[in-house]
Amino acid sequence: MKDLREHTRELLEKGEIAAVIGYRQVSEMRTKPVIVTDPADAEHLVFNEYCLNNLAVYLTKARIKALCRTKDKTLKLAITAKPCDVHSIVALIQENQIHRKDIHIISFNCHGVVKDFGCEFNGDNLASKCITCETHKPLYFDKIFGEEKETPKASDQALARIQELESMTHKERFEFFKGEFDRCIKCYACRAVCPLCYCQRCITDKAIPRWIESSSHQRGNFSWNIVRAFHLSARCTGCGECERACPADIPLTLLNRRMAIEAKRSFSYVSGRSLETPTLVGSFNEKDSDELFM
Amino acid sequence: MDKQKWEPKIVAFVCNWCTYTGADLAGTSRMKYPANTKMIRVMCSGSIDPVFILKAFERGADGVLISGCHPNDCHYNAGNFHARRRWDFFHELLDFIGIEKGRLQFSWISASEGKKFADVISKVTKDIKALGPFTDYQKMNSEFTAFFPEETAEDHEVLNKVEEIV
Amino acid sequence: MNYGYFPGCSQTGSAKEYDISLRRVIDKLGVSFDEIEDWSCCGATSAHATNHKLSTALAMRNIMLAEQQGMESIIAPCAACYNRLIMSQFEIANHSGVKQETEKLLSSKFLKDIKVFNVLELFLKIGINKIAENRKRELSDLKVACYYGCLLVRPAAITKFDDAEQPTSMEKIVESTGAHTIDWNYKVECCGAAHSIARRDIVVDLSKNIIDDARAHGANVMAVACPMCHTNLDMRQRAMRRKYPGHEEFPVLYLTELIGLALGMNERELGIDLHYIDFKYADSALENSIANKMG
Amino acid sequence: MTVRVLPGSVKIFSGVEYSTDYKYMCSDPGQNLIKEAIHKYRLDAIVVGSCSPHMHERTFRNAAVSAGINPFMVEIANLREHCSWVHDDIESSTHKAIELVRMAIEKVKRDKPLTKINVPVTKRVLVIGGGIAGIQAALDVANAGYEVVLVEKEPSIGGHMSQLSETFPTLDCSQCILTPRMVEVHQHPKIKLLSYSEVVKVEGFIGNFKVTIKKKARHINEDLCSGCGLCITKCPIKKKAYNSFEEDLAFRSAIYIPFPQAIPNIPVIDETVCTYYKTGKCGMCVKVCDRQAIDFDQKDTMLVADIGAIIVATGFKLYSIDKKSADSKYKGYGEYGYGKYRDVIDGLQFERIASASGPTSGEIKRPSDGKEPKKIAFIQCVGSRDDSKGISYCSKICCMYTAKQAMLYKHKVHDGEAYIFYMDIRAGGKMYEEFVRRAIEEDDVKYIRGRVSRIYEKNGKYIVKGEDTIAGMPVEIEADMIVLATAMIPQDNAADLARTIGVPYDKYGFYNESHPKLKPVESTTAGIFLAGACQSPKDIPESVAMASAAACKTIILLSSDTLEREPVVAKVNEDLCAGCFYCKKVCPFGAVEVKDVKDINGIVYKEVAYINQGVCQGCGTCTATCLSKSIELAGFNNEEIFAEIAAL
Repeated sequence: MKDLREHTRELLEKGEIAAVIGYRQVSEMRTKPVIVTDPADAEHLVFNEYCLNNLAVYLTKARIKALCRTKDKTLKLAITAKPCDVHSIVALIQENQIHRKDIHIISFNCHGVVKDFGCEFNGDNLASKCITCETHKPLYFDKIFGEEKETPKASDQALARIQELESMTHKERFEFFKGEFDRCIKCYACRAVCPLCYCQRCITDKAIPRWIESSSHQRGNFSWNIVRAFHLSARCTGCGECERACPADIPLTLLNRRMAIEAKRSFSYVSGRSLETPTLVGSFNEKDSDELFM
Repeated sequence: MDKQKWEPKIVAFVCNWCTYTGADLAGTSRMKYPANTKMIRVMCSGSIDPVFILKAFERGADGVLISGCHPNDCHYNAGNFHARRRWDFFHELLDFIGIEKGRLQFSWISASEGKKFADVISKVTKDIKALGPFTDYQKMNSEFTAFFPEETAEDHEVLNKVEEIV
Repeated sequence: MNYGYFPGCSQTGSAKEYDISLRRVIDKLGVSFDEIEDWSCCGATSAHATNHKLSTALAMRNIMLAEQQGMESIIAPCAACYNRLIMSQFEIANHSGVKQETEKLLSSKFLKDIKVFNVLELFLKIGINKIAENRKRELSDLKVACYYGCLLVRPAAITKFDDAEQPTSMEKIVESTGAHTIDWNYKVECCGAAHSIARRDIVVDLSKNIIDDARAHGANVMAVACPMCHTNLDMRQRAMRRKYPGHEEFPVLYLTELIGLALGMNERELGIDLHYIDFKYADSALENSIANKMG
Repeated sequence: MTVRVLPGSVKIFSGVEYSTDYKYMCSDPGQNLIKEAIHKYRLDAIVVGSCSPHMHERTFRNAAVSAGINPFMVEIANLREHCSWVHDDIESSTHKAIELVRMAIEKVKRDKPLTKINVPVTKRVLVIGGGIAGIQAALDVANAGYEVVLVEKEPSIGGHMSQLSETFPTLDCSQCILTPRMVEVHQHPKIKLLSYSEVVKVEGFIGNFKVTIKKKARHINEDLCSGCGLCITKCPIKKKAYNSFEEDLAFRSAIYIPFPQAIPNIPVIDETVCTYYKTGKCGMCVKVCDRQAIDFDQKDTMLVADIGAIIVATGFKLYSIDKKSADSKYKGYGEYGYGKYRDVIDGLQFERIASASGPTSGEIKRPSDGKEPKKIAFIQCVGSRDDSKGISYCSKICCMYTAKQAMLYKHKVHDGEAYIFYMDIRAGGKMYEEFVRRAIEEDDVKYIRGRVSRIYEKNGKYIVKGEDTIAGMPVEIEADMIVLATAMIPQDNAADLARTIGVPYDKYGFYNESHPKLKPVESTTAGIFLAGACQSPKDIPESVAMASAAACKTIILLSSDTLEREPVVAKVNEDLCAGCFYCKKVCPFGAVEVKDVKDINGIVYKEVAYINQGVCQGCGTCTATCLSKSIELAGFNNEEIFAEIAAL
């Protein structure tokens, strides 16, 4: 913790970075995102099992980008990112939203975070993405802190849920999702927290023509959730922020995870893992399966 | 609606160069196929947005067919390769959400495959008939939702009047 | 590799010596295998000609037994058995519905991929240098015509082993015994196969062509890896002489017998004395020394 | 379907001012009906329910233009090919027709007037491939007064035609008719010949290509070399490399020119066999060259050329049947023993043997022992028309060249016997059938209809086992030499080159024409034309005709200073573009560029996509990929398609 604070203070003092996007502790088992621009504020920065937010979402915000632009040069932006958040950053770099040279990634050896604020850190309360996590060390970073620790063991209930759904009939699944989507109030919190939902104008806000039925009746909720999941397929890095933010507790990661499984199964692709691999969307292989086509 | 009389409504999004031309050939060769399918011509199968399919379902389509040039035969070299990846995901997604795979079908039909075009349309029509009306989707909202601000429900009803004229 | 041995009908009768020599040779090379328990007909000949389902089910039954007995691969020395087994596997994998149907007939499911080896594949897998290392005799005075026949390498798309028209794998194995091989023309021509019984006249002509070409290219012995080929080429030589009085006897050996000779075994041990055409090779001095040792 | 109810039915749709029917709307009176209605009812958009837009869209658009309406405000409802001709039931087809018209009405209501796009044209043509097709195309274009860059990957131009002995059906000497053309190319002031060079990159678009060409190192300074050939005669390496021009029937030295009439007449050093590159010693060629033209250190160089149009004439190669290629995409024909028996040769090898400049000086001799074959067998369709082992298509020229080769053989070996195994004789062409008849009747070539199952050697002869399907009998022929008419397939790197230059190709690797009947020399990429056997198997007259046609199309293109293009192109809404550049990734034509958006201080605050309208071909793949729907394809924009869906 001391290292992290010293490191960022030094960077801010030297004037190499415009700001640090980080976490600050607000109570014992709760943190919140903070943007530090004053070196003196670096002492608030923390990193622990309660740093739930994926801060990559802030990298594309216009107001934060504006902090970096000065008359004569562009300053870097520092971000504290869990190894899984680095996947989002990789995806953002691949999608040209930020340039690698413009950011300073401070990452950590991570052994998981809790599923929600206020929970004790143990196997029962592990966030579901941490259960299957294979990157306890960040794939890309400029500075790394923290020691390697064992992740508590837990069972992959999300996958079990997907398998359970897949064994149902279409009708049953349709009814299941109808029930889940029924609670959607179109607040778009899922969109707001998603690092990859950086569009200046979301497709759902496009009114002429009306792409997605904007009222929150059943069919409108279907179209929004289908399109959201589709737009994130092969892009979503699985941070799970959408589901955490959803006030109606819609299991959005089920859809995201199912699409990620498809990307892995049919194209051996996992999003946000490598800056060198071309993105799955936007590339093709002549030998891709032709099974779908008559 | 009388189940006996129910005829499926099918939309085909087809590329200008291969499938549309293949359909022209089916016509020139006087091949017969059911009249349930209406075609929307686009330049390339790569330009078909999955939302089009949802919109078609909203407007009462019981099934959708997407068709373009065979791989390596694309007028634009690679449009269909991109389309193939896109549809793979969208199809899996619809399936997972509970929409039968048969509602959305895909084919490659070249400009010279008039016979194949007729066969595919017949097959899709048969499949959709077997699946029955797609009321699951349509019934979720009984209200008319306009695509454009000036569009009204009455505009849409005009077709029923035409039926009477015919 | 856990081998299962599928002898097939010929190995227990007309090709007994093939069975004997194979077992002896493999043993000498330090490879162990278990005979598939309760094996049955491979589905060749009549089943394959009259009832397709039955022939596939018969073949798959043996593969299923191997799977259930914990074997990972099967040695099928008879080329016809080998061909039926891999053809059935191919149909199961590639033709829709065949798998389900066959599973239903056998009331069991195929779970694993069992690899079927013919003898050529087997020796290549064991390693030809192993034969060379264990060689007791140099068969350098033998000029061998390697005869493949039809079933070992065809259909090429399914056997996926050697060139279907110009195969060379048997030559590699034979050369490891110290014998010479000859380049000749009839190595994949038809011997007459199952016509042996019904249309002997055809078989006599076809098989004689093969023997004549081998002889014309300087061979003094022929190597085969199929009981049917051996029957036609060995047993029918008497009929050849009746039809073509000038016909001279020409020895035809199983590949395994040839290897067995190189590994130091004698004709009796290998069953060569069961052939219609005599072949005496074993060096009596060496034989004596072996006998002394054993004595 | 009942046409007469249509005008009344569609009249009730909102926005329809006038509707009528006429039997021949595309005729002059029909078009006049449209024009009159436009004037009378002050119409601003037209829907025509007629045949396919591929037939008469242009006709109706022109009619609209002459009445003062933008041509893109015309939509066609395809009521013939897609409705009346394919549905028997009157009621349902009439209903469908009304719906199709309604969809077109809804679309046309959202259509926007568009204007054609003008792009400038660079008046220089790139011809890829220096065989007869490339030579012909280059000469035609150059003679029209335009500059030509001719790129040939081999050290000399001439292609396969330079290897041939005599040509069918006239039996005139191939070299004699080709060589003057090669010289003309060399001397033409408008043609820049780049031999031993390859195209490595093509950027840009019709009228404005930027082409990168790799000039491979010959290790000879071309400006200094006089072509005297002394280096070649003195080269101590004589028998280490097969002469590929002689189809491996002879050897060549390490420094060589492919054949005596080569253009340019400048040698190449083969690094793989040259002693200097192995040991650093020798240098015999340097010693004998009094012009100091040998340059061992020469490196490959890259040239960039601005090009307006490209003619692709990369030709073919013969199906490889030797053991080397047995595990390649095309399986070998082991039963014919090619590569095993030296006297089993392919068609091009026979051409070299029959050629007066070939390894046997034109005398028919067996490669194995140099004896004159008294009995020769030709086998047609080796690889061709063979779904199980080879390729499905007919190579087209083999019937003719086999007849020619049999005839040449008979002319040179008077007491010889020639047999031809064939499947069918396909001799369509001027004087072709007569030529084959001449082979049969005058030269007594024996044609056997049937396939050959196996060839093997016996006592220095080759036994050809086959079937005579007319007699219904197996046949066996004892021949001294066998010629296999192997299939024509695309060049080895055809698919790679297609991807480099951006033309589609079929499953075999032949390049696709834009329309099989009406646009046979245009590729589907604007500004790129095809000539010769790279498109499909062809003989010389066809290749030359196609080359001249491609040249003509190119000349038409270059004859104007700017190009008019259909305005069906994509456009980005820069305010909304989030700059993810998925559009750039999916664009098959590289039409998407990165554009900086600057704030008031001139600082770049975002990058957006910009579509170069000259490059964009209008496929719309970007529009579907764009997540925020910030790209629209003019003529097929999302509003228009939504309107069609709405009208379902």
